[in-house]
Amino acid sequence: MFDVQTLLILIPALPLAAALATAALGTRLLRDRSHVPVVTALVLSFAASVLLVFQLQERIEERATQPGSSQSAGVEEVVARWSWINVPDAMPHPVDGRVETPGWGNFNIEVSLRADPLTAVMLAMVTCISALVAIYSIGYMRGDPGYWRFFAYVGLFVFSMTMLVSANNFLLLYVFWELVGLCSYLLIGFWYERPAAAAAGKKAFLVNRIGDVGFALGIFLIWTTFGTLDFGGVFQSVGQHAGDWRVTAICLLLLIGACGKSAQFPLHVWLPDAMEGPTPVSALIHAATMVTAGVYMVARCTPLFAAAPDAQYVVAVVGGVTALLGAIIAITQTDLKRILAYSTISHLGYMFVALGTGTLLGITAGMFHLITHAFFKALLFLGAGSVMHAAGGVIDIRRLGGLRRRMPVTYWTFLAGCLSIAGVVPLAGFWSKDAILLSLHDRSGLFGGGLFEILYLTTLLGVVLIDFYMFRPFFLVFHGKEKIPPEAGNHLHESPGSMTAPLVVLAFGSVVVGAYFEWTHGFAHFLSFTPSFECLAQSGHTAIGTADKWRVAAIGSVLTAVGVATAAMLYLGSGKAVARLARAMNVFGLYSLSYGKFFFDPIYNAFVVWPLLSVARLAAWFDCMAIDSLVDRCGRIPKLAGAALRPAQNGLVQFYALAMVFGVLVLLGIMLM
Amino acid sequence: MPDPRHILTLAVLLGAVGLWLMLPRGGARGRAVGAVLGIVALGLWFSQFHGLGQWTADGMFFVLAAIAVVAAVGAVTSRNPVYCAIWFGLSLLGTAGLLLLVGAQFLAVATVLVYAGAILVMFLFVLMVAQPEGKASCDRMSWEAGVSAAAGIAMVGVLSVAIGGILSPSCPAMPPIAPPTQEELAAGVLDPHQVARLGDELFGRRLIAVEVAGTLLLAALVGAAVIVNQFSGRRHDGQQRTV
Amino acid sequence: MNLLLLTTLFLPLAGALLLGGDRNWARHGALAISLAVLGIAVVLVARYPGGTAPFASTDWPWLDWTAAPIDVRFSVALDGLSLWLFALTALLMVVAVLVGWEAIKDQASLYYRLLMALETGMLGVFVARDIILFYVFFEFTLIPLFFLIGIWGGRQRRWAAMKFFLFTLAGSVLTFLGLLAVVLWVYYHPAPEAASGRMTFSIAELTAALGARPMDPTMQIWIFLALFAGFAVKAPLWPLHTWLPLAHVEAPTAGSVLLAGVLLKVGVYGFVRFSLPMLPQAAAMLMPWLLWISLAGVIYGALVALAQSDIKRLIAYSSVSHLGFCTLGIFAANRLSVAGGVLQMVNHGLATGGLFAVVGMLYERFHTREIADFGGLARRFPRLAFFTLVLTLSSIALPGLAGFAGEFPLLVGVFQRGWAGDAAPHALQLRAIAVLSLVGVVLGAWYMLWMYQRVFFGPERTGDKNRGSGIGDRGSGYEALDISNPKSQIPHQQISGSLSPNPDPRIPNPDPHAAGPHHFPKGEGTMRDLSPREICCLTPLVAMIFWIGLQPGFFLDRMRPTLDDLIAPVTRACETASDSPPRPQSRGVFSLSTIHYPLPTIHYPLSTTHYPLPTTHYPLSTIHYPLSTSQ
Amino acid sequence: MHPEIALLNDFLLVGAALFGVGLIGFVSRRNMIVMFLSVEIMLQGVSLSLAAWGRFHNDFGGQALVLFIIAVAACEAAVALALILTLFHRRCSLDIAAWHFLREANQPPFRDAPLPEEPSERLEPWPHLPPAGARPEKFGEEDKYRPKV
Repeated sequence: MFDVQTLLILIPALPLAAALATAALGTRLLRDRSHVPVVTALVLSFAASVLLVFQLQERIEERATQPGSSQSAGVEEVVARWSWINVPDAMPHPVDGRVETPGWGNFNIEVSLRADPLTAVMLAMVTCISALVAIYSIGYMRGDPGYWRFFAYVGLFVFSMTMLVSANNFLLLYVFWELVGLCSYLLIGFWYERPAAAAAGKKAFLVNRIGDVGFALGIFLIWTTFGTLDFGGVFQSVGQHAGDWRVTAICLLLLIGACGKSAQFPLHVWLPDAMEGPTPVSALIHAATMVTAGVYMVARCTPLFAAAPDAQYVVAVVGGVTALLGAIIAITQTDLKRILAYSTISHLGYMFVALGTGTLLGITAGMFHLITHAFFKALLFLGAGSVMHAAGGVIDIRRLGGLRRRMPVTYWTFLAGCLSIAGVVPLAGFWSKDAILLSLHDRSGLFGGGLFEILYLTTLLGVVLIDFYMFRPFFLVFHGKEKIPPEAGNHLHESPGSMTAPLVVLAFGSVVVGAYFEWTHGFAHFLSFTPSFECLAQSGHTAIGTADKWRVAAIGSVLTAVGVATAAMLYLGSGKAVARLARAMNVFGLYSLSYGKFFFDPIYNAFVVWPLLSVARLAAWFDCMAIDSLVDRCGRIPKLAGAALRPAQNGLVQFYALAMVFGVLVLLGIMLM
Repeated sequence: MPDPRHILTLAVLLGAVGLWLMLPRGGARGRAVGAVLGIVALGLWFSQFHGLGQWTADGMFFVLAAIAVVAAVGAVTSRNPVYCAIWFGLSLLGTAGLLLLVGAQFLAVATVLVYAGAILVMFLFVLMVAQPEGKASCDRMSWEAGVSAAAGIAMVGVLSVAIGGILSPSCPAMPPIAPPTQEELAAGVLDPHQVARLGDELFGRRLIAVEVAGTLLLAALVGAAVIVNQFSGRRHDGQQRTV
Repeated sequence: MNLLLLTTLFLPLAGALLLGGDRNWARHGALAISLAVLGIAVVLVARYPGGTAPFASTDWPWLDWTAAPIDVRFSVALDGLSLWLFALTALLMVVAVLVGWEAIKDQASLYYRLLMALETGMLGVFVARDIILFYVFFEFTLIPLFFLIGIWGGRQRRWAAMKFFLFTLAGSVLTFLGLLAVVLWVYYHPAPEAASGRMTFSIAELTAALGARPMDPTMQIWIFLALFAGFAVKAPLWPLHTWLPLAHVEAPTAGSVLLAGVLLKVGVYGFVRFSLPMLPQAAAMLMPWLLWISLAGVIYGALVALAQSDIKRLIAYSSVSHLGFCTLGIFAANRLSVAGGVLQMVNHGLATGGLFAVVGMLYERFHTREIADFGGLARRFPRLAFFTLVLTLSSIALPGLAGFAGEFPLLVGVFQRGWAGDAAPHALQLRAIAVLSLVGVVLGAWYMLWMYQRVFFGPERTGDKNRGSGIGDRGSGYEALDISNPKSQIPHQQISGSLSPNPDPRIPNPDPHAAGPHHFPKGEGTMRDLSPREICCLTPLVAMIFWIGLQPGFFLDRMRPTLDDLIAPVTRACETASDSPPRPQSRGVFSLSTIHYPLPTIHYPLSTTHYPLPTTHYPLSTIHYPLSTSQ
Repeated sequence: MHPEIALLNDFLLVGAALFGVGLIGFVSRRNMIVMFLSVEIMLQGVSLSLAAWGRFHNDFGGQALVLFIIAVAACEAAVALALILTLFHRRCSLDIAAWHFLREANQPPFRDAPLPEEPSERLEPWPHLPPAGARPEKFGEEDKYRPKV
């Protein structure tokens, strides 16, 4: 019964059905039980996606046992539901001799899903995290008037995310790309009474839309270059367009879309503001699922990126810059959720760097980090949520302190998350970070390695910064003397069971997942069977020596230890050391630069928002004063013409008689000529 | 013999200046000089006439024409409206004479009888009734005397050029209509019983026109009565209202 | 079938003549009639066979005197292009009647009779297959709307009605001249085989004749410009759009719903029905200019909308922007863009019609349209917020809703026109246009969401008129963009002019407390959320939006055969234009040399047509002097 | 030159002269009655020409038309003079310029040139006729007739 096709449809259908049910019955019937349909749907769909993974695993083993079939033949299954738009041969055949893909020119968009290892992995991650977050938010959102609305939006979000991940053509990808943006808009602005939340929602949507413009232009260029928008058609015919400038342009445009969605360097300003939304939202959307859509899209389009090496360089550079930028800003922030937001930006930067290497090892490392990051970042966010929940909405780390004894579960799970993100040996973070470092080290050896050498070093610096900016809030909030903010009232106690359970599960996940995947080599092996990664497999290169592996791992661990130690030394002790360090850094303005978040918001305001608004006001003035008055003046022409003839009536009878005589004379004159 | 056109234009110009001088221009002097110029212009103008052959007819014609035109000028230029009316009467007599000369006997009598007798008298009555106290300013001034004089005389000049041009044999466009011979005239317009013939004509072919003229007169009568009664109720307040 | 079509035309006309009596009887009658027309429209749509043959056509001789060669026929029919606009009109009519249900109190029967007359005009325009009939309906729609705006409008209603009427009329006169020129040209240059003696006015025959024997390009350009004048005013293209915001702001809710929903489409419909098929070479040569104007409309409309402080005026300018998109698609003249353009027209009708209905409902409750007076409505009006959200998202082309289904193929088509293989003569400009058109999408999202945020989100406004709400980001200290339209603030006497807009002092201001500080009474009766009437007013629109969003194929398949025929000549003209060696691109992007200037070689088109009148010459000079012999 | 044509020529010229003089009178004089009188002169000019043409064409039509002109002139005189009387009573002045206010709103009013002061004689009252049927008072010294009309 559970063959791949039904599973593929079931996974998105369940959350959609739950969302619609909650929306319809939420206000009247379900009221405070409106979490039931969504949570059950998410758990079921998680189970379905795990089944899907196993189905694909079986198919891979079948493929491996059959002799003769080339190992690289990827496993994929396409389910076409109904045709959205079908405009046959909408485009004239290419003139300048470019080769034509089969089915060129018919703009035939079907709502079709595909299942291959990459999708299966993403589906599993998305559904797992969303199920846990849904359970967590039962406790967190209790008593909120919009309770049912929250779960309806979460259901809608998971539906769009699962469809996005399993879409089979670029247009469908774009459709759910924007739908996910819509859900994030709705969820960020969930408490719409707060103007900050509403403004943050709008800002998120607009910045995403700017990214989507790039994405749309990329899709248009794909359409005019390949004549079809279907993944299969495009990736097969990429080979013939290796050197073409269009492919590079496509890749760069897609990258802009990815930056918009995954909050990379130029378009990252919306993610910190998105923290205005409820914390489960931040955990689900702005840590694990939606922001990784960009990474998924770059991974999905690897054949395109492979055909355009310089685009890969750009991806790597953007990733590197963002990673460093996020890390530096995160150090000086005082709001725990903002720290986690910038840490997410930084980690996404690492994923982009990994994808930028363009080798199978790099891409699988990137995806591996995506999975592990989803776990421990969700864990950290939910931990922060539970602290916020307990402390009556205060999240400023300077006003909290020494909550260790009052919130033991949150403390230990938060510790596990911090260790994992820092990359301490047995935990998941270590393995994925190590994989990225390895892929970078390996890539720097290959052609054009210089750039990657620098990126390798910056990543190492990043490792230190991660430990520092994660353990700083950890020590401030949980250790030191107890500081309870007045908003918490006198009863600051551990969060209820429904909130701590997901924390524990996630903690377990972020500890075990990495090790499990690493030792069974399952993840990389499983992913390599994605059809779109075939082009990478051919460029086979020597396996990495075990010596390199150990060396890279050692360097990573040492730096982690250094980071943790400095954080402990500074923040466990008195605050004097911190003040002195801050003053020292501020000598050349680094501190204010970092604290002011590199002043991106004021820059964008001054160079983008304000000029546009003033142009708009000028246009409005121009419209009223120039064009409108021009039209009114045309209306006045008859009046002016009339005024020209008025003097003839001057009231003198004899003047009129004389005029008549003059007329007669003229007529006589003409007749006599 | 200078070109007839130059004489004509000279006559016209002199006539214009003369008339301008004679028109009432608010006490401006020069009426006499105007009169002299007018007479000279008239003389020059008459020189353009082609005589009728016998000197007696010519004489009669020129005298009557002179009377008509001079009286008309007098009617137009005199200060006192009553004098205008009387000059007009003289002009009517001159015209009646000319009509007789042409052979329209009934017309001449009708003009004198109806025109001079009835209409002129009615003018005098109205003048008497509508007589503002003291010297009315409107009689001592005229509006744009120069321009109107020029326009009027220009009209005369153009018409006379047209008449001269058309009737002269050299005019190509004029179809050669044979002027009526004396016999035809005697049988036609100058028939001794021409008045009876005129009567036949009027009540023969043009009966409808005569009836219409009759009703027109009736309508005018009723109209005049209504208009005049309109304000009869208000007493004449007698103050002198300025312009 | 054709009987059904005729009933849809004449039923409202009968309603217009007979609906009388008191307000209740009139509005229920109007609702019944519009529902009947909607029912028939649904049947017609269901029965539509697709293909290019006109469906449910009626063809009666109308003005064909035996002597004159004129052959004007009352011929109406549905085809791919007009099918959906016809259905949209029927649907919006029901919405319009429902929207004004409570608001219109004075002279209600006259109001509903004018609405019925307007419906006949609107339906007629889309189904007319004869030029004169088209023009009759084209003008017929103006009159009822003039009175609707003039009597039940806002403060500057008289000036708005006058301006709207004269502006459109001036344009349509030029259009009529252009159409007549076409008819005359075809009459005097009959295609070799179809030399019927009669001067045909039917659109199909004219298109066929011009297809067989096209006009010479210079003439085509002149006639295209004539047609352009009228249609550009109606579909507000950039420089000629100034009547739209005024007419919309001052029109009563039903008036602006119909004006935005249907009447703006008549202009674009005219372009597709007349300009493209009949004057292909002109369309091909003028394409860059037309695209620049449409693009200007898109970006300019969006920018000005961004600076508005009155909701209705903002939505009016958004209509300018969206119609700019439609014409962008139409003038790009390839399969995808025209299909997208026509579908976008339908979507715009649904979305903007709905938005105007919502603004009407807000106006009924708060008697103000200033965005600054609203705030945090979502809490007390959740249903209104939901409906407005769907309408707003559809108008900013969010995927899954109608806006996206129309806009995406349109943008792909425009992009394809510029970047696809064939090196069009002015490729550089087309490529620039294709890229810039996406700016409109971003700006669109900005002003709509910003409006939605200021009206529905944020703290619940207590009616005080503080205008300090932050711009864009949190409290960036940037003073709010409260530039309310300078024109409405200038005391009217200053704007002297024949169209002087001073509101008639005698008529008391219809809503006395509009001007005063608005009080946002708590919990009082009128402050309920949407009433059932208002819900069933908006639900059909939202349902259609979802249907078109999820299943656009259904709509596009029915349109495609007709649209293919209509734009085939233009695509051929573009190919021939691109085959001929592209003119040397002289200095600058906007080189005028790309369009060879028709002026010097202009021989006045009408001079070649010798008029059928007998040649009487009245030269004055040879008149015989009246003294000639007269018997 | 055929005598008939000469006769026609002369008569037409005289007609034209009368017409021109009448025209000048109508356009220049300010007194309404005199203006009307000049119109009558113009009519005379025309009737003279008509008579001449009637004779030239040997047709009574010309004379008939002159008769009709006389009829029309009579009617016209009646109605016009009645109108002039009403105008006079309305403004107490026969001056046509009194009616210059019937002009366009933005036109300047008509200003007369200043008249030199006429040596004003003493105004004698007009003889006062007592209403019919009443015995006239005794004639006083001052009830003399006005010396000059």
